[in-house]
Amino acid sequence: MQNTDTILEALLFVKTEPISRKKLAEFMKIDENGINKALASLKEKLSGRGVRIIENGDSVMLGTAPEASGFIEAILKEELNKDLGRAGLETVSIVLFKSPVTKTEIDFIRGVNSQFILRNLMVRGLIERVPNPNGRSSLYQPTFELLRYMGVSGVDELPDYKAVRDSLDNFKATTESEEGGIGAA
Amino acid sequence: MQNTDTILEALLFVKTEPISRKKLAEFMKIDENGINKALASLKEKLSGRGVRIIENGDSVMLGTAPEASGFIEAILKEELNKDLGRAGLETVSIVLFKSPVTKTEIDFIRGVNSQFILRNLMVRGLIERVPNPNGRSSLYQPTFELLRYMGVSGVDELPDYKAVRDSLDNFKATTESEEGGIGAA
Amino acid sequence: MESTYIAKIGSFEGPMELLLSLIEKRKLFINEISLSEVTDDYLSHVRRLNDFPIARIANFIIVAATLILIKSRSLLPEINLTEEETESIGDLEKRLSLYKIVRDAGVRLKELLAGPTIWERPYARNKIPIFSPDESFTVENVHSAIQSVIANLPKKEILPKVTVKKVVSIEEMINSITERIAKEIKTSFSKLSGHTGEASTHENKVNIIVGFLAMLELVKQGIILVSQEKHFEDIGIETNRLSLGADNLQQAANN
Repeated sequence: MQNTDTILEALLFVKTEPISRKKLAEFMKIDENGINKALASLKEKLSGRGVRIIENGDSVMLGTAPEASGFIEAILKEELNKDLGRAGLETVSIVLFKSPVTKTEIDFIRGVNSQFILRNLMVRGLIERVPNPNGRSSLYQPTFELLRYMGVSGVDELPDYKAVRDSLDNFKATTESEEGGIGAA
Repeated sequence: MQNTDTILEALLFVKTEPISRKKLAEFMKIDENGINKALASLKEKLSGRGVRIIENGDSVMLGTAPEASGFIEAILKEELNKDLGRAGLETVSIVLFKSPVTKTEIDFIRGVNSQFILRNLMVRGLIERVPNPNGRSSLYQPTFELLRYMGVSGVDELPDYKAVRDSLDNFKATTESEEGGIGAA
Repeated sequence: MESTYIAKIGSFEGPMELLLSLIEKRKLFINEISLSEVTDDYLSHVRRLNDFPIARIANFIIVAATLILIKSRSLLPEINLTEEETESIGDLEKRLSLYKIVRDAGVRLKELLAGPTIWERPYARNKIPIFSPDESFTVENVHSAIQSVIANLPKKEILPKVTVKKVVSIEEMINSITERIAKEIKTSFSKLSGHTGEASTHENKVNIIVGFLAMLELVKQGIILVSQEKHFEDIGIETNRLSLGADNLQQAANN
């Protein structure tokens, strides 16, 4: 019982949207009374901390302390203005030439994990995520705004579009046929 | 000053990705010494809580307490594939205990060309390549992802970290003078 | 029987793993003596690697060369090794010790990986994105970025030229060590003739050495395989202090 609020805090930390007490009770395998107790205890422990519980009717979620809002605005603003660097340019170029493309494909082509850079590009409205009709993993494509900004009306207007696309598709074919082999040094 | 760690916690909560002490200092308009103090104080406040600070080199981020791991898997409906295979494990072990380390050093110890396994681990986001301030060859280091997978909030929480690192360092003086020699298989 | 044996060798990722397993099977410590004791086992494993990708065979042969030196020295302590050869013996012991440390540490890492995970807070900003371009995102820059992405795509596993050079040079080394051994045997024969009572042990030793020389021939077959590798393309950027005669380079290039 002693660490129920610890687990509750961890659950609320990863759950980025409001969650009902009932659902919490289900996941934590305790009754709603237990959840209420844990919430009360967590609320107490969070007092004076940078993170706090926000309640809305039956649902709860974690949010930040109001006194931090100025700093948070600054950090969010920076996300919109910072130089995206080589990684940004590289990733955007792959999304443009191989659109629509999955994260796994982008990672394989770049040879590094693109999780954070994809996020940054999405936050800035340069690329967007669309559902994949053939699978679970989402597809990434350039936004209209990006194409317009670059002065092209479609990806096929990009220089060497066909040739570049072919090389990228070919690479996919080779890695797929050798998958499993690629890990064995 | 009293609420620096409150703001720090809020910033890390919102950021959801690793951030360097230097960046934090910029955002919080205090010096790095102030950041270190705030981190130490926050770390103390988080002890026994559902959230903790993970440190990797100069950067930090927030993560959940390992004891909540099972509940989170259930709520996120996600299970990580943490199988690295033997080659992966060997390579990751070298990177963790000898970081930052060059490919030549890794090849030297493993006796094989580690090109593919390194790429594979980078694609999975478990290790990353950073520029070498002293030379051409890149250096490899662990990522937050790798530490998180193992449930440790820093390399120093790895079993026998200091002892293993020391015993590897004992050979260092000699291997360094031979860089590019035998290991370049 | 044969096929299960091969499968067993195939499960060794690299030469260090094989070598360490041979030493540990005999419950030995890592040193020159134990390395010399497992040399025969190691070489007979390498002999069976012929069906494996050349790059893998090459890694095993490079280590085999050093083991041959170690074994030669244990059989004939009088044999003269060059400074570089002596150094490579010290290197191998060191590498194997390092390998053992990281492999043992890896076992504990595996346990950690099987345990609880620390989770990060997923990214979730449900705000509508504000279009904020980076001014470097021009058609021209994107085009040059994708060209470099393509140039950096990994090629199929091709044996680095330096490795081929190194393996080919091992053939030279084996020829030279064979010569040196033959010479040593002759001298020690003449030294020993006249000493009665030691003849049988001496004969025994000569037999061991002859068997060893036969083993060297087998390693050479592996070297031939490697030197026949056709795809010559440098994918490694490592430098290599190996010096090679122009003949060998030429020969390697022609194959």
